[in-house]
Amino acid sequence: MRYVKISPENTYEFLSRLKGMGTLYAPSKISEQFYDFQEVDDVKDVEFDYHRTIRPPRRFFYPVEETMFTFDTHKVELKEKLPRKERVILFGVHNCDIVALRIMDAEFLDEQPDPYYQIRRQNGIIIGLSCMPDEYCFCNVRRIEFVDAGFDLFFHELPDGFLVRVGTVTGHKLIDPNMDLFSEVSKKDVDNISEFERKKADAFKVKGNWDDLRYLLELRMDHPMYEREADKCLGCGNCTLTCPTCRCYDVKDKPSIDGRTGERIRFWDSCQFRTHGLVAGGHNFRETKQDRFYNRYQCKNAYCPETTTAYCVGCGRCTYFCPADIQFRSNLMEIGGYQEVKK
Amino acid sequence: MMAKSKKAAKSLKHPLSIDHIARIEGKAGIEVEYDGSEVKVVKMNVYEGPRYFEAITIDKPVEEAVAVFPRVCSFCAAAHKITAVQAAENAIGLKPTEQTHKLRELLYIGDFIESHALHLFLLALPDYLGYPDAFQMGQDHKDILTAGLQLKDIGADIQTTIGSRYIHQENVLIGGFGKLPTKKSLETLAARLKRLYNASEEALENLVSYRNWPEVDADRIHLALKPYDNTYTMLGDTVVASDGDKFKADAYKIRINESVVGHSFAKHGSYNDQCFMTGALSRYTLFGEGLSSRAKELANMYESHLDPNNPMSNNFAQAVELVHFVHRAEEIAKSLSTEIKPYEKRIKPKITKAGTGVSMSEAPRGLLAYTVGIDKAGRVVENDIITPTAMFMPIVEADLKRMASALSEQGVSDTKIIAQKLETVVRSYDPCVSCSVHVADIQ
Amino acid sequence: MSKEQEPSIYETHKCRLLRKYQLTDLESLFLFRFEDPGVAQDWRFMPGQFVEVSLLGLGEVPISICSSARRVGFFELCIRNAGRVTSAIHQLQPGSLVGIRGPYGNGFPMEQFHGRDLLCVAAGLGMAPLRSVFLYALDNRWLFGNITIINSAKFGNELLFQKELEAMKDIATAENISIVQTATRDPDFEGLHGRATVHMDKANVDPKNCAVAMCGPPAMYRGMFDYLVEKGYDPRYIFVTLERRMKCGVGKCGHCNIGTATSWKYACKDGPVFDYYAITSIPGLI
Amino acid sequence: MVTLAECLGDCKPKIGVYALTSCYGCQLMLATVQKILDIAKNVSFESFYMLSSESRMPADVDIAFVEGSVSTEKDLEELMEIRKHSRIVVAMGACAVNGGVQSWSEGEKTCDELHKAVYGDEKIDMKPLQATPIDKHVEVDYYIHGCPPEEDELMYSISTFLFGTFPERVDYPVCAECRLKGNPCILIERGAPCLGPVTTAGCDARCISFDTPCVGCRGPVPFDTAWFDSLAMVFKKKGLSKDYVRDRMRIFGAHEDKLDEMLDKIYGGNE
Repeated sequence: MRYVKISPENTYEFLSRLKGMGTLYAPSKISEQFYDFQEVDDVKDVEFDYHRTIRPPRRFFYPVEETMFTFDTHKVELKEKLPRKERVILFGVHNCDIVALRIMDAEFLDEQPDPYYQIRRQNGIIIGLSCMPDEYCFCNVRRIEFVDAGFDLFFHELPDGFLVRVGTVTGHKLIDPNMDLFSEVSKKDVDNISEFERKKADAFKVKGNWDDLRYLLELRMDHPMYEREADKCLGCGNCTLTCPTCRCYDVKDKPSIDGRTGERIRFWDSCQFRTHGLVAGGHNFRETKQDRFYNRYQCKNAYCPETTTAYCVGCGRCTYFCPADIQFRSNLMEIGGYQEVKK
Repeated sequence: MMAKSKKAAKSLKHPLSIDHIARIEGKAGIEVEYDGSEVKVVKMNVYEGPRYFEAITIDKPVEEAVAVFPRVCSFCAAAHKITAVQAAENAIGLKPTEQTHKLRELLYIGDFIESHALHLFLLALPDYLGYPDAFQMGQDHKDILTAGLQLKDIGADIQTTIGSRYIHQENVLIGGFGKLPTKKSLETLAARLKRLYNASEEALENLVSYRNWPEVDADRIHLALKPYDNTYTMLGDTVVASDGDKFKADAYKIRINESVVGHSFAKHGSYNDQCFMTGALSRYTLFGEGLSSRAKELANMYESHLDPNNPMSNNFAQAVELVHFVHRAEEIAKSLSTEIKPYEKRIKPKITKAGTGVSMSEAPRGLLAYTVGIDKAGRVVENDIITPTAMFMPIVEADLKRMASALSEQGVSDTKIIAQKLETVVRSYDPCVSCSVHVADIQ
Repeated sequence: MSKEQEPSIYETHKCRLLRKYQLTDLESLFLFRFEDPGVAQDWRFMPGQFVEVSLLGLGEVPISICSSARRVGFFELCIRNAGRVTSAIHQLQPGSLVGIRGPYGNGFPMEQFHGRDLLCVAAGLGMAPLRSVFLYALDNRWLFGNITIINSAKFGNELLFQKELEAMKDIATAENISIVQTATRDPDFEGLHGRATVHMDKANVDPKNCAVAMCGPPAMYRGMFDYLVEKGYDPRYIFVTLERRMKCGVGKCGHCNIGTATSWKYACKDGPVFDYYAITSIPGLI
Repeated sequence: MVTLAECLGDCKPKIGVYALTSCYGCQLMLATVQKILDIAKNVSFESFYMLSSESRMPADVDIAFVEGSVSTEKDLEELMEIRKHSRIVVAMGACAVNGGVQSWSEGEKTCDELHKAVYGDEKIDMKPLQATPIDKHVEVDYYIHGCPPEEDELMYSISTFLFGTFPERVDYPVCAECRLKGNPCILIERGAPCLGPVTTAGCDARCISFDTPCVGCRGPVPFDTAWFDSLAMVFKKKGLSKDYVRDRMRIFGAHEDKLDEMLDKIYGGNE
């Protein structure tokens, strides 16, 4: 792998140059406590020190709502409306979100590719950014606190800039014409990185891995946690909508007022909504709030071959953004019998 | 069918009844009683159901109550919201910032533009041009309808930009706003308003070919709120009457009363026990000097159409106001777009003691008064709302009687024509019937 | 990038409704033909698979195919009038065009059934996919041993394909085919009464060498599994098909997810046909 | 599920727009949608008093959009007539769907008490009734939430009828839309009394996007999926009193049967 180094000032210059290549999105502070990926207007607004964005990066490749087809009933024809090939550059993606995108890729591109996602993804550039976990993070027990693939460039924080890993040919192409901004990596830089990773490992509140969790989830299906926690649940779907790997969508026809044309759209759905398991005739396969709550715990912890562990990447969003303060990680620890690290 | 008459009377010996006046806000009818020789009584029956706003908000938190008050009416939701919020602020003893005041005024102007445009273009002009509704009018007069819809849109968009939507704005809170409009959105509004100067004159130009009906000419008292900056606007704290009197808004209860009448869920207002007029014509009559230059120029040109003694002139006064307010809104939006302090925080109300606050403002249809009293826990203990339509209801009936009597004397016997003429008189007041219902003192 | 020319997984084919035939108060049988001769020629499906039927402006609905897999260019759907799209389909007149995507799902592993007796057990709308299984067996009669079909419904007039099955009864006996039709809650029905389970003894098959295909409400499966295993049916040849909400049909939209953390499945892609072991080991399937 | 089957081809449905007791905001919304002229082209307004003198009551229509709550005997009579003369009845807006703000003191003060408080002992010829949603009196086919409803929803509903189908009722909360829009959560961040989690979606989190907590104008999420108890638990933790929470939830939810029971569960029966 190729490694280069960049200074803080040059990073801003590099970001400015990136802006010229497409639409650049980066984390930005949107309120006291929350961050979101926003289109970069002034590179100085880019937030390097953040934990999680309120909306997951998947929305850039799989928008909240998109038109799949347009139709005209007089012609009885569905016309596919594929997205335009627009270059989207995501800067500042944490490891958990990078793995999440790989999970999305596996679901949307492997086997039968989804054309909409595919076109957007092919035109996307992912630039990673290292991070220090907070009390909500548990990517380590999902064994993804360090990523080897899924990014074009990855920026590792150094005391005096960033060490940049180049992940793909696209990544090389981003670096090569801008070599005036980059320098060689020194031995000290490497020591700094390894120190950073050691600190990071220490910062997690949980240790080890949770590979056995899925079996325990199944063996403890009647655990009282479900009833207790589902009772708190607002059914608002925030946990799934902020989740970087949730991908359920619903499809709906939007007829227009002329009585003949319209659009077939798809939009993000949530398994926490009543209609998710509802079939014609009125039977609901996930009838109660608790059924729906339980379903998410199973789904998120199911085996995912792409990450070798689970569909949950431990980003902490579902807990951080839960208005009802339901602690996903603690609840899982209760099921798995795991303990927090004593400090 | 224009109106339903109970009997197709050939002479005026029979009573006449209009069940549902079309093209006004709310449900009201007209009943004309004859005693065989002359018109005795004309009643405007308001059978819009009561909603008891003053009673249901008692004992409720004042911040929730001010979210409920504007739901009195959709046409002038912003008017109710701003007036109620100001009354609540007075009760608490909270003084909003200059910027909040300016933004509220701009929002309020948005309400004026939208409400006037709707009334003039969609509800009134079809009368003058001889169509049952604006859709059919639009088939022959596309330009007029387009101008009307553009003005309605800008009025709505001003309210949406500042207040979150154009009916029942939630982003008008005690102490300020949740989020302020961006510089860019204000610039856009200013630019759009500038392009609408011509459209704003369209209604006036179309109305001037029609004359006021002399049948409803009569002396009358006008009441209007003195604009706070001596120009021409809807905010202020002193009421001026055309009889030379003036009084502080706080003391409105001494001068303006409401009483219950049997045929209406709307109460009837009076000023020193006389009926009076309020609305665009009253504002113009009392404060026309403060209009912006273009509006004043046009008003002077069409002076004969702006007769303070003829309610039909109210339409013309509204048309003049439309010109004025498009100009004024553009000015405010432009100045706000450079001066706005985007991070100015709303002043959170801290309620520690009981208090009562009064606020009056000029709604599109005239004077609107709110009294809100709260206890030290911030719960509403008393309130009083008097709406313009309730205030002018008695004079509408008086004018209807004048019209019916005159037609009777002229020997007009076609009930259809009479009905249409009576309806047009009502419409010239632009009454807001749902506003007028559910308002009175809590004893 | 070269892949872009491949047809989209959501590609819809135009199909013309040729014939509509009312089966019961709620269900009708619809015969469709592909408009595009090329598609008509190449389009194939397996019993147990389903298609997404699409009406412009209304949406899509998954329906299992109930005709013989042998017929090329044509297929039949038995549709219950139950929702937005299906009620509109019921209003369609012959000649109308609809959109069809698919076929989707795994279908019954018919080749594994070859050389065995066949037992089809249907309850209610479950007869629709099983008719396709049954017709496959008739089309390939020489590949199967004895065949029994048990068709049940709450009321006699709700029995799907009742007349069709009744009509072939005489020949059926000669062909070693047993047809059992029963109404569970209809005392006036002039036939058998009681649930399908009650009439299992009428199955003219050898449990040791029989393939079982079932479709009905999940409650039926539980009792049926116990019965079948007890009677010595080979669990490896017991299959059921499940119903779930399906929007995409290709394992993307997530609505038909089933199972638990160790075995997470999509009914549209991993199913809708599941074997005995899947059903009994994965909680939540039924 | 009543639909206009003939609309699968070309049709021009007859429409009536009626108001019972309300603020006329829903009609105003309908009258001022951007594409009102397109609507007027594709349907035939048989009755729309606010806009047209060519209105009748009742008119024989395919679809009746009814705004307002039943608040007088005349409202009730009119509603019955409307139902009789319409193939499809759509409850339009918070008053028709949830009883509206005029139901705020439902169960606390009787209609007579309210009447007396406002009108004193004076007699009025017309008989007022306790404000109720229209589905307490007649069968309602479809619902459009909101005070006022959103333009998109009105357009969507009318369009679906033109396609021979029907508008689907939203059954998830504003909270979800708010998140999708990327708004920061004001409930988490500063304990704002936001009713987003129990309020029917469809407004694209309009007010919260203005940093103003949801007042619940679109009414509680239907199909018993408004979890007042869970939200009350959150509010209680943030220090909000039962009275306050109850008053706020009842502005548009006073006719919700389960509200009090759910609040009692969290706050206890009598505080």
